[in-house]
Amino acid sequence: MTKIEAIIRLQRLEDVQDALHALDISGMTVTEVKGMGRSKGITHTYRGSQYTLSLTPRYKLEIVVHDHEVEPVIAAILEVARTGEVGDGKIFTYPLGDAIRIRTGERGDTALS
Amino acid sequence: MTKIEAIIRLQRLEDVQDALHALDISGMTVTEVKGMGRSKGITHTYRGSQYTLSLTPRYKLEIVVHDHEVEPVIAAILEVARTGEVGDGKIFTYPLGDAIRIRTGERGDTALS
Amino acid sequence: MTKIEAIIRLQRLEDVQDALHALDISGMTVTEVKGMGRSKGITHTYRGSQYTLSLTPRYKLEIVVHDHEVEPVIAAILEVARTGEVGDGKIFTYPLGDAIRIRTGERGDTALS
Amino acid sequence: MSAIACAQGAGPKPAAIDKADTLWVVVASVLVLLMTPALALFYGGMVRRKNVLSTMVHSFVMMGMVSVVWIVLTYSLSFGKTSNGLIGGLEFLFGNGISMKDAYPYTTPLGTVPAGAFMLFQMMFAIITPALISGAIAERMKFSGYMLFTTMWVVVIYAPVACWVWNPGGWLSQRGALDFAGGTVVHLASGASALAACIALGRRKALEHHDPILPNNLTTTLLGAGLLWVGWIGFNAGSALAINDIALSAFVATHVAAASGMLGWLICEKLHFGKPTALGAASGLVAGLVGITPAAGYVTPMAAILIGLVVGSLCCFAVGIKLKLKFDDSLDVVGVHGVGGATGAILTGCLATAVINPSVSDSLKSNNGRLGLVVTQLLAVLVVGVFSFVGSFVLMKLTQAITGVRVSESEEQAGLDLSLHGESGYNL
Amino acid sequence: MSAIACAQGAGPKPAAIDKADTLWVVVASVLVLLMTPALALFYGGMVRRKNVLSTMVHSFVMMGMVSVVWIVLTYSLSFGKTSNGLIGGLEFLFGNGISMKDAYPYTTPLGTVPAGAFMLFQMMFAIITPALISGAIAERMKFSGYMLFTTMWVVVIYAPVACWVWNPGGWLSQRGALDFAGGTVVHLASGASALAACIALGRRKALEHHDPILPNNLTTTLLGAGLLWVGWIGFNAGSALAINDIALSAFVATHVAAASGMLGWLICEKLHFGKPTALGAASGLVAGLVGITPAAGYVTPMAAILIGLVVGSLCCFAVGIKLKLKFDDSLDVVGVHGVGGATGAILTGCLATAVINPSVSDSLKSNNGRLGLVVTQLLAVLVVGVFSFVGSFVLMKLTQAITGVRVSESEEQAGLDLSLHGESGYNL
Amino acid sequence: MSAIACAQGAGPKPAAIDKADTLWVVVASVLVLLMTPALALFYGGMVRRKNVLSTMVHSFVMMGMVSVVWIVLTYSLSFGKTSNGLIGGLEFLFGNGISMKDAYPYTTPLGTVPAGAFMLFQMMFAIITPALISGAIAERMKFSGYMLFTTMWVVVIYAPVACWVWNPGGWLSQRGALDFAGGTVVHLASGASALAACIALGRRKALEHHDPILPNNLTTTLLGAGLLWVGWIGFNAGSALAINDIALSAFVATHVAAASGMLGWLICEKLHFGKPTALGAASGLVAGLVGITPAAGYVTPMAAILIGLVVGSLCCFAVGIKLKLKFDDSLDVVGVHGVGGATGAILTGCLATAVINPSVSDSLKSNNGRLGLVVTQLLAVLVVGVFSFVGSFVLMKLTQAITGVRVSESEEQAGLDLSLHGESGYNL
Ligand SMILES: Nc1ncnc2c1ncn2[C@@H]1O[C@H](COP(=O)(O)OP(=O)(O)O)[C@@H](O)[C@H]1O
Ligand SMILES: Nc1ncnc2c1ncn2[C@@H]1O[C@H](COP(=O)(O)OP(=O)(O)O)[C@@H](O)[C@H]1O
Ligand SMILES: Nc1ncnc2c1ncn2[C@@H]1O[C@H](COP(=O)(O)OP(=O)(O)O)[C@@H](O)[C@H]1O
Repeated sequence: MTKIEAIIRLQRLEDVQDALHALDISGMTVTEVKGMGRSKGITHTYRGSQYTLSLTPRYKLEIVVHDHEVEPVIAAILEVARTGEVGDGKIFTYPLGDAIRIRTGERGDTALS
Repeated sequence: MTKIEAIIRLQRLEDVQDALHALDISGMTVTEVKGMGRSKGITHTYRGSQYTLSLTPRYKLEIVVHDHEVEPVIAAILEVARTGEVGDGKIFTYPLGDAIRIRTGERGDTALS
Repeated sequence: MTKIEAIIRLQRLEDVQDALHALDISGMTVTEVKGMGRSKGITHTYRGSQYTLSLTPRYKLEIVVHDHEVEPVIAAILEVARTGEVGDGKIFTYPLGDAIRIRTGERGDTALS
Repeated sequence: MSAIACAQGAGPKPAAIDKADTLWVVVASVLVLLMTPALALFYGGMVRRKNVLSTMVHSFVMMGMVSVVWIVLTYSLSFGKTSNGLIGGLEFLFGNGISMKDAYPYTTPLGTVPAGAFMLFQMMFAIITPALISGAIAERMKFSGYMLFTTMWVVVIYAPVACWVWNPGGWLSQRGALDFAGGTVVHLASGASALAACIALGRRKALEHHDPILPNNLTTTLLGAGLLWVGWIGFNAGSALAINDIALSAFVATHVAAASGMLGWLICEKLHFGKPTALGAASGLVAGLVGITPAAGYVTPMAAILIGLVVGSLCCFAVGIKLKLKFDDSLDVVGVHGVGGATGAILTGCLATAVINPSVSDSLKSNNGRLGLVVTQLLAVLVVGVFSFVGSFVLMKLTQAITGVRVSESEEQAGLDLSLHGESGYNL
Repeated sequence: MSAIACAQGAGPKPAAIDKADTLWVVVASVLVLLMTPALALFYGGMVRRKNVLSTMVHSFVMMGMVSVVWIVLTYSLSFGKTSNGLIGGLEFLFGNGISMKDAYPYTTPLGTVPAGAFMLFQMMFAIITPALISGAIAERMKFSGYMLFTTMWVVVIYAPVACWVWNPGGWLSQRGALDFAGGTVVHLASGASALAACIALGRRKALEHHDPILPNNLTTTLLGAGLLWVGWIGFNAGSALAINDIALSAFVATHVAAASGMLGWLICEKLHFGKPTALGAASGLVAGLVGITPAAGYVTPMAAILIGLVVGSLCCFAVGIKLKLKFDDSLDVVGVHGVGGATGAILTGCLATAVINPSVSDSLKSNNGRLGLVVTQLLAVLVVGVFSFVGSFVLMKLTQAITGVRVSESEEQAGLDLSLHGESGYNL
Repeated sequence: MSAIACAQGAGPKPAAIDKADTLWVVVASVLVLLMTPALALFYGGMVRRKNVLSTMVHSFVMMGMVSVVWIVLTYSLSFGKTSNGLIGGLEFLFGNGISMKDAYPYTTPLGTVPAGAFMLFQMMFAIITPALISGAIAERMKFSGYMLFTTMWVVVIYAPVACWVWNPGGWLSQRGALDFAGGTVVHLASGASALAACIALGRRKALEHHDPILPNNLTTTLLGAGLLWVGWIGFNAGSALAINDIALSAFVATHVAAASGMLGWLICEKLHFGKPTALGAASGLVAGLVGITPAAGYVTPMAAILIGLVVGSLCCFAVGIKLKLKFDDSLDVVGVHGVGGATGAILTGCLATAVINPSVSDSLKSNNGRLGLVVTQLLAVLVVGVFSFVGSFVLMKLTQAITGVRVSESEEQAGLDLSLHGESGYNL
């Protein structure tokens, strides 16, 4: 099992959800995060002063999948989350130790399905 | 060392905290997240229109523990976070590279105790 | 590649950002989290009743770096995030499977630079 | 003695409608109207995030329900001609016979404002009183149950009490009990009813689990408190029913009592708990306003400051009673309106002076002096308190039998906003 | 027949300035002034978080722009002497000739309040009307385009319509059409213009993507609704332009219609959708207020309750029309102000009674009875509706040609607060 | 010349209490009362989340403290009979001798409102003035220090300045200086004191660390600004102390100056910084209101629009001064109230006209014409500014010695809400 962690633009969330459903992936955890990267940040005006916040809002998606699903999921995210402009985000993958479904106590791959 | 990541229902947080204290686990990091899973989501009414938000609020707990603590902690979470209905959440475990306590610079297992 | 996860005090964020820039690390993802640890929590007064919230607000920083950058980054965080009082937080490191830049599809180390 | 009567005591016997007096009652009605949205904010800010809308709706929906019931039925029950001093007649049903040109007919001598303006002013009081109770049952009551309970309440509890105290023929009014602007009718009645209602309803589940129950937005509560202060000027000074020296005295007294109520609460907090709080400032000013309500047009500015200080500090401690007695009065209606209203009513008996309001000398005379007056005030407190408590308890049981009173445990956990109304206060 | 005229019909012919009447118009002006910030809250709470400031600014900036334009130009166009009944003269340009001591000169008999007070009162109406429209174009209109459109709108649409209906020489006023406080001028005109504006502007991108569009803060919306109710008392009862029986009747009618509007909407929601909502309570009270606006000083309390119930329930369904017809009226200006204003105007024709307001008998007479009056009301609705719709559509096209009307897709996605104003509503 | 005096200049010499005038002063007092909660919102929304309650409490607690101090002591110091023109006598201590029936005794001819109403109206001014200062010291001052400083301030600074300008025997009043509603007493005095206070207190730590300091909730600030506008009508038009032509002129002037102040600020922002902001709209309207305060009852509508435009645009740039001069005036009290108040006072000298207010001709005469009047205005500005600045600086030093003025660095970092009050504004 592998955790896929994708940091994406706010407005791409619905599209990614749809893409995952198409792949029959139904589990995901979403976190509101702030990202520092190469994009230039957001400029706030406050009585004439201007503050540029280097941190821009992003969603972090965490999707734990069976190993054979990793590449299709990455491909799907790449397709719908890309705008081509700086700030599209990153995908990271991590090896998992174990997975347990709390409701049933099932462990391992069966906990995901 | 292992990171235990548990995604639980909002109302189970206090109970899990108590259970962890009983096991003498004092460190944990909690994040408000939104989960997509098999539970049906929340229906909002807005002037007659109804929107079902597929993402439901959950807490994500991250608990880094010594390896021998992994199973007791999982068992404790399973016990108190379970309602038996769809949406109870998942537990994932991950191998850790290293742990460092910022205050002292201690590394490895001693950073946790 | 390695993910460095640092849980720090709120007021240290700007300093850590500066320190990372000095090391030429430009990517980072920040999450608002609540930490349970050894620090005593925050006391709220509500019409004479006092509630101590055991969870205190913290920032969680996630920084994915090339392996040779791990130690310099840890050293930098240790330096600027330390106050010496209980509650300074922790740093954890995790091995990474892969990294992909969404904008270009680049994978592995080149996705980070 | 009712506010209507005192207004008359204030000057030469008036006979004709006075436009300035009328305008003052109209303006005061608008100010009191503002108090119910203000209460919605005051209460709404104090509950947990997941119940903010349900709590605010409790106040707002009283503006809907009571306004209609008032003009259809309860105005007549409160202010129709009463033979027994217990309940008014039915001559004003469906708004009939409420003149927009002539004064309310049953006071001697006649007032200077049209009956329609008087009816409006009183309507605003009838709206806010049951809304006050809602603070005690917040975060766990069914909406249907709340609607049924409050509808019965305004007919069965509020109308009689208003008749007793404010109808010129009401039995407490006849005994010379002093209640300038509603210390007993509004605050004590709602406080005692709140106690009955929250006992009947039971405690919130979160209390058993020792979950912290923290206010979702104290800026909202502060705003509500500020608007309550503003509206309360109309509530109290408007109760003079004329723009005269008594209205001015009531304004001064109301204002300085709110001020000293705030100071009293803050000082107690500082001394006793270590830190003065923003919620303490808001609560203290409301307590001061509650305390001065029965006294407003009868006392000197210095007496008003004293009332504010006493009631403000007392309520700061009274809100702790529920922790010991284990009833769950969510937003401290008992500790503030019950305790504050009763204290204010008794202090009115002690401090009312004919220097400010000539009608006080009548009350003193008919009660054989100061002690007799204080006893009468105590009697009014007791009767109104017991009647409201018992009556509300019965109404809650009745409601339970008809619609049920309490949401399910899972609805309570999910929050009433989503489970009862399908909404969420904030989507930030 | 205009509000001015009805005020006169109400009593013995007045000749001199009356201080109490003047004060009432001043106070009512302050109350109506409060309605625009209230509207900013009402609307602001309903949009998505990223557009809350841009939506609130739409209302606030009308307080800036219209106030200046009104005194410089449009007051004269609305209330200057009109020969043709279509548009006023230019004698009051730049505030010239508006007396602070003598009455507005063109009514017979003269009113009892100085022209300056009348001008202020009317100014507040002129401010809120274009602000109402902003609800339809929220979350996607350019700020420069909004400024240009609304500036032209108050000159080209509002001033003529106000002249027709409220100028004593206006052609609809002359025909005996009844509009006590602005059912056609304010609500129908803004509702019809809103429809034109949102059609011209197109739908929000989020609708195509089926993104949920949820209100950012309904506590703000509830507060706005509460303050609107308070301000509306000034709007309607102030339209009597005197503190008299008609003002009181208007106050009662306005208040109970708001109440029953709320109940009507909540009952429909409960029956039809399963849950009564907080936003429903807020929307229903506003709908009730819209519906009673043309009728306020002409109907009995029971008729007012009926109007509130009818309009409240009707609007509860009317806000669904946009989903079928696919126009994107963001905050339901058409469904509430358009439908509510038209319905209220027609119901006014049906329910207005000389018992409440003697001037109704003149209107009935000049229209050859009830049916004729209803036809005249329908005519007024039609003419004002069509004129506003067509005019606004043309103005939107003109604006598009000059400044553009719509933000770019990426600005819309980022939110108007950041992209147009460089700010964010909340940094919590 | 004081507002009291001008009110007298307005018509035939009045001798008896007038109910409509009294009611207007009562209503205006309620409106000004509303301004302090409004200020709490205006300021509260602009600070960082962690300081929102402490900032709001700064305003609220003035409603508590000043109200009591005013009636006990400072009303007498301000408006007691003054022999030297510097400070009033002690005859009104503890509220003694303030009649609810007869007029304030020291004006010739007597006013038409009871002294009690006048005292209330003035009390509301005394409450908001020190609350204004709190904007400059937000986010870092000790609460105990704040209480001590403001208590001394209202006695040592406010009372004398109010006496000089508004007591009929005050020396500036005697010299014919024009200040209709408090340009010098309220705005300049608070602005100059704010400068002294924030210099004495030092800069916020976050500024050294270049942390962005962003407003926690601009919807709160907008609401505050809207309510300030509404309340300010009472502030300025109420200063006529009668419902007459001057009150109406003041209403018109106040309203259009707020409008043009908003436009002025927005235009400058658009031209200079690229984007008009919501906070700019709010700030601009407040600046316009500040600027018109001394001028309100003396100028034509067109002059008022001019004052609004000038002050609105000026303040848009003036708030930048602090960045260059490195004083930390958290919420721009100096840039808005100091600069706006001074500019307004001087423009009053330039634009006041006897066409609007006959008393202006007296002032022109006693100052030997327009130039003399402007010089007198400059003198008033200078004297009040220097006195307030120096006095406040000394009081801050005194406070520092007694209770301390500044919280610890860790308290500042944790936020004043938690560290001083044990609360958090939002638990969302
Ligand atoms: N090294 C990294 N570690 C963690 N998060 C990162 C890293 N690099 C980028 N991110 C996240 O990805 C987001 C987008 O990255 P950015 O550099 O702006 O765009 P791009 O990948 O198109 O160059 C950032 O806002 C941040 O949240
Ligand atoms: N594959 C997954 N990857 C990441 N998070 C998941 C995954 N599956 C479930 N979750 C998280 O667990 C929560 C509960 O899962 P759900 O499927 O609703 O319940 P159950 O495990 O009882 O079937 C989800 O809301 C989501 O946050
Ligand atoms: N075992 C752990 N697992 C996950 N997070 C932890 C763990 N221990 C500490 N933390 C995080 O680190 C923060 C600081 O830890 P704390 O124990 O208070 O300080 P210190 O490390 O100085 O003893 C906590 O608030 C929590 O967020």
